[in-house]
Amino acid sequence: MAEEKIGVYICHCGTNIAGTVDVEEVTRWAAEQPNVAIAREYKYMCSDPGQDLIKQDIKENGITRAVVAACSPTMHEPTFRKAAGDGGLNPYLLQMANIREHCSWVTIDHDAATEKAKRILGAQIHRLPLNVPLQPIEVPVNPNVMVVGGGIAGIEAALKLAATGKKVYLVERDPSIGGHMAMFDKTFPTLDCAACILTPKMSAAGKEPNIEMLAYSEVTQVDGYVGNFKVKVKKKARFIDTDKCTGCALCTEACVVRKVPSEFDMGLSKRAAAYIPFPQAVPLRATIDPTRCLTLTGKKCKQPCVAACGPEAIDFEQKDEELELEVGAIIMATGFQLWDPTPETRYSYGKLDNVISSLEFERISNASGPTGGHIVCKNGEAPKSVAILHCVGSRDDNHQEFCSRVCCMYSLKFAHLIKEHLPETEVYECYIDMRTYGKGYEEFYKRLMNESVHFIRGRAAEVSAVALSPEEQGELVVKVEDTLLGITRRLPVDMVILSSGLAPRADAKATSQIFGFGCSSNGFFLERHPKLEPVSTVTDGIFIAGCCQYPKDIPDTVAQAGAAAAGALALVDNATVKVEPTISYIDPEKCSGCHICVGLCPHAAIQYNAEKDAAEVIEAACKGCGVCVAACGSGVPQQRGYLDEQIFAEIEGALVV
Amino acid sequence: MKYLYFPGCSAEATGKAYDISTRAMMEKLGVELVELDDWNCCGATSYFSVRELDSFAIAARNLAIAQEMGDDEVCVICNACYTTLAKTNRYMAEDPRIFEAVNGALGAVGRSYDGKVKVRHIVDILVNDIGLEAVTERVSRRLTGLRVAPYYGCQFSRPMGSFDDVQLPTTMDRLFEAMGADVITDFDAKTDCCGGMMMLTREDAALRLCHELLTAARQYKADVLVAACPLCEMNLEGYQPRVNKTYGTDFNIPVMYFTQLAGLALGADPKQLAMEKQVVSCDPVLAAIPA
Amino acid sequence: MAMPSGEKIKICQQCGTCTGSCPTSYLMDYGPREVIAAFRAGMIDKVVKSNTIWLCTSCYYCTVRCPAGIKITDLMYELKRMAIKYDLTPKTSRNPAMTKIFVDSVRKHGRNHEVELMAKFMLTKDWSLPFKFWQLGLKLFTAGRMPLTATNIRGREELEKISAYLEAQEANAQ
Amino acid sequence: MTAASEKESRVSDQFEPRLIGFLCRWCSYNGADLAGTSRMKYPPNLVPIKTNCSGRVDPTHIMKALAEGADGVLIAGCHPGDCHYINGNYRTAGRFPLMHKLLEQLGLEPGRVRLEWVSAAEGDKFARVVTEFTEEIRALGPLGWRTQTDVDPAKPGTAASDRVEEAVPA
Repeated sequence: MAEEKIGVYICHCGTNIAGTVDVEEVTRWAAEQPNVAIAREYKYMCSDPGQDLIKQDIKENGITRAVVAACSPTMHEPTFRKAAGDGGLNPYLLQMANIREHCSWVTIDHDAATEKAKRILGAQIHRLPLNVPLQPIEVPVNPNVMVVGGGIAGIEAALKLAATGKKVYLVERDPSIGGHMAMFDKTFPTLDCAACILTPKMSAAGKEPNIEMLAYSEVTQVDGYVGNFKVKVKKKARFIDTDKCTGCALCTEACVVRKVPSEFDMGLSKRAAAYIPFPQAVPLRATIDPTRCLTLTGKKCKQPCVAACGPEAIDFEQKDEELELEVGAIIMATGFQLWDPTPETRYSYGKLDNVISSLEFERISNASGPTGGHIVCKNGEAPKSVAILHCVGSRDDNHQEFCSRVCCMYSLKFAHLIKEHLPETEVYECYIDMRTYGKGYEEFYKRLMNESVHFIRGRAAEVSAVALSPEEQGELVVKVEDTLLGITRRLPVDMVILSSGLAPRADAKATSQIFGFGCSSNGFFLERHPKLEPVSTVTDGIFIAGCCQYPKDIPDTVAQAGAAAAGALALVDNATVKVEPTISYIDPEKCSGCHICVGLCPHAAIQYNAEKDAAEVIEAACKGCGVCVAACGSGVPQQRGYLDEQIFAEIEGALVV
Repeated sequence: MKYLYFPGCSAEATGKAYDISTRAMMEKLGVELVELDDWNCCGATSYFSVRELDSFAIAARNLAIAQEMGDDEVCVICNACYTTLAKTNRYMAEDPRIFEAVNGALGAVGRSYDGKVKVRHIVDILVNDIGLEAVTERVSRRLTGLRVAPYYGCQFSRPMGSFDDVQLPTTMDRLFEAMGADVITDFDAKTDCCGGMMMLTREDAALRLCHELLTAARQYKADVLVAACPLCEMNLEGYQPRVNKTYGTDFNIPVMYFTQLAGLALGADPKQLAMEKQVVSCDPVLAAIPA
Repeated sequence: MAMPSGEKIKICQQCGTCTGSCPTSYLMDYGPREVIAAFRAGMIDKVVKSNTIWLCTSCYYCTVRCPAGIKITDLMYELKRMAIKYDLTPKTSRNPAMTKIFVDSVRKHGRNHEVELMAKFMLTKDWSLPFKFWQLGLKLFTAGRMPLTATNIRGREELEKISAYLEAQEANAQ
Repeated sequence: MTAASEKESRVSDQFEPRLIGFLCRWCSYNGADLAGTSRMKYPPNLVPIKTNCSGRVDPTHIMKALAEGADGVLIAGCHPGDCHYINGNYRTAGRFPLMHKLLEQLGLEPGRVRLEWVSAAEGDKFARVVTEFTEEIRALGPLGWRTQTDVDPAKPGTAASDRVEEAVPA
């Protein structure tokens, strides 16, 4: 190969690298390596002066290749490749050697770390001469955005994007948008009513011409790549012509099947088979439940709904529709599900009456809920005493290890609502630690103390119905150690509220696989970087917002939704986007036309060209996995940026020391 | 069907009826029980308090004998024995140092144990090996209308949880439902503690726990409490008069070994089941179920 | 042997689930939660001397419910061993004596002879017991639930050898 | 591996295996990054090489590594179902047994080449895998092909790489 002049730049990263790796030694060593013309060390290579070093060496010292030994390329490769470009070097002639995440941070012994740093760096030094200039592929960007999930996060993101004139597809699985927030009564700590602040946004989203609402729909398949996603959406049959339906709910009143547990009311009330989940639903359209409707389940029915429907909107023949949509960016806002307390058998949820989950209490305390906002036990009487048990399923190695962040606050909110409705009722909060981290939260906690709620520092041991004393007769008994007193107490109460944690949706994993990004070990969607890219995923063009990423309160969710919208906008507002040129190519001369690669390509990016009797790569479709390269017996397909000889050279370099 | 059988020390004294009824019940089911040769005390909780390895080693001696007798399973009827023996297995598997030490000790008496003998609770065998169908087929006296409160006690599935849920066991519920009884499946105290050995050392503490259990049984309108452990049975049944004396209560709740009630359903004669050995008479139970 | 789940003790969040679940904590000088707190504060001596460990019934509620997965029951055993080893058992508690009598009975016969156990325990610890128990004792006796003779297993000396061996091992280790 | 035990393994003059790890860019490379940001400690013996997908890893890469003096090779990719390229990792999994067969033909302990699924969230798993793998190869001892082989599997046409190509799934 021609004489190359390699510049090596080794970053101290303060003491992050230099604290463990002997940077001077590595620099000295690097200077002696083949083709290395210059080896420098610098405190912070990512700083402007650091980047200038590279630019200068290119301009003044004729550097033709460069390697930066510093942090992970996922962190700063773009930074340094840009610097190289600014210096007049093709960006792909610069490589990074990850001696921080993969070396200094994970190794204790300094000598060992220094040796490893040399190997990691050596691999890149050996590879560089074989690097060839590449041009990023510029592809057009589809300006439309898809938002998946119609809770407060999805609604907010969709509205923000629509306001910039972008077309937004808002996909919601349920018949109406609104998500969990629509089920809440009040919101902490300000206690403004959830409906009052949410419904305006819901109807705004419904009216917004730039938002195409796809309620009662689910994403089934995602193809393509940043700027050019092809999404299949299944629009489930409502058996209602939504153009004709006026949302008058006459079909609901007419329907003979009336005993379906209402999802929206957590099963505390019943709905008909033809239903509108709640009065403020958007879109305000009826849905016929195919699993309960007599006609749709093949039973006899006089179909009074049809008779009741003026505009003749009911259509039992309606079928699921499959839409194919093209968008440039996707925002995931699929939310959470409440951790089901049933497995925590010692709290007798589902076994004893009046042991209820937090979402059930949200509905009970809600003016539009099953009890009209009257806080009552199953027998219709107001509870004289209520225990609120914190950390149900949370901070527990047997269930969910993490803290769900919102439970302490919503539990305080419950206590307040109870005191507001029933001032005479005794309220006990059994907590491990009171976590009131947000704006105005600690003040709210103080306020509740003043409302003489009983705070017991201790995680409830069990909820029992066995009465050991007259005052326990017919009561639920909460057994808990008051750890501040060191005394175990038995609290006889009429109602127990289980403050369950927030859990990832049961199908979060499957969803993440459809869209092609990962989940964290706790099951929530994995962000690209926990601090600097909390709303991005590893897949360019796909963003996340709200509780699908991690439990968070409404303010944080709304803020994140805005951030995700901005991220998507920053992408789709451009005519084109540059994608990595590290894709495969096939030399028709060498190819024997054996078809192996054609069948193996995950993206059908290789097709067989009959007249050339050779396979050929469709560049637009190739995503650069390199499967074809590895599969070909004669090594004909090659992958730019990952040529065999480049990988071989890295191997050699990694083993010279 | 044939099982190696570890009766446990209580079976020779206060829990004699448990042993007798176990053999009778198994006979009715056509299952042969071969008593483990020259078995020794499992060590119970006391041994753990002296030297942990001692307790593992002497428990392992029994398992070693089972291995020598060429069997890979041993049937245990006492919750405490069950937990001690099963725990020995688990800890030997989890910690090679324990495995070494135990085998070193057994080596000193010319024995060895490979840790492969499965320790089985008799309830587990009844429901999961013999199976509810097979059992129900042989029921000749259904327990129709009898309100049975299955009392599992502590060490039935805690902490092992190998055949039933650690928090909420249900195996006995299913057994007696299959036998036609009106089982109190939501019996809230079913896994609470009876006080165990404490009955001798801190009677007040143990009596209080028994009082709570009997109170629960009454609240749930139980005709009979069934136990799967001689200690539980002894405390709840034998000491019932003392509970009454201490708390001024008038409990007279029959407490039976589950093998006695199951044996009854399988057509065994009360005598065969040593029901006359109970301190609290079982006659109400006999009266309650159609002959 | 290392302290059972000694590592886990570090992540105890002092939630009190153990003490709240404990059937006898109301009698204890320190509840299980406080025992772990004492551990972390380096005040083991306090809890070893306390009555706490002798009130543990080994019901394992704490162990299966602990959100940190601490094997609290095993911890109690470890503390009992310490207490016996360094003779720190509280004079007020009868359990240590019971433990000793039980183990002796097993060493002697190979099995626990309940009648002997009760008799010995009563005589050494509490003269009043026989009188408290005569009614029950009589019932049990007549029901054949209190055989006066103990079964002696053939392998009695095996148990002694086993204990002797382990004792020697422990001695060598120190 | 605890800090202490790693320290030991460094100061003592025991055999230090040289390992190459091919990490897929989307899952395993990020998993390794996470191990770093979480400051987990593991032995320094493995040098990572980034590929877009574990499916890119080709028997010749492994042969090359072993021939150049590596004592063991790790291939780490996304968990089944998580592949950024839909099913690239299935290709890897499918190819792996054949790689092993090949290695056995060459009289080499199969344990020297290991396949693992490490997601971007599994920093702890990455650290664990590298620790285990290092110890396993340490136990197997040096491979020492570098000194033995006169052929360079990297250059097509030479004996070694011919053998390789026979073994590639057709």
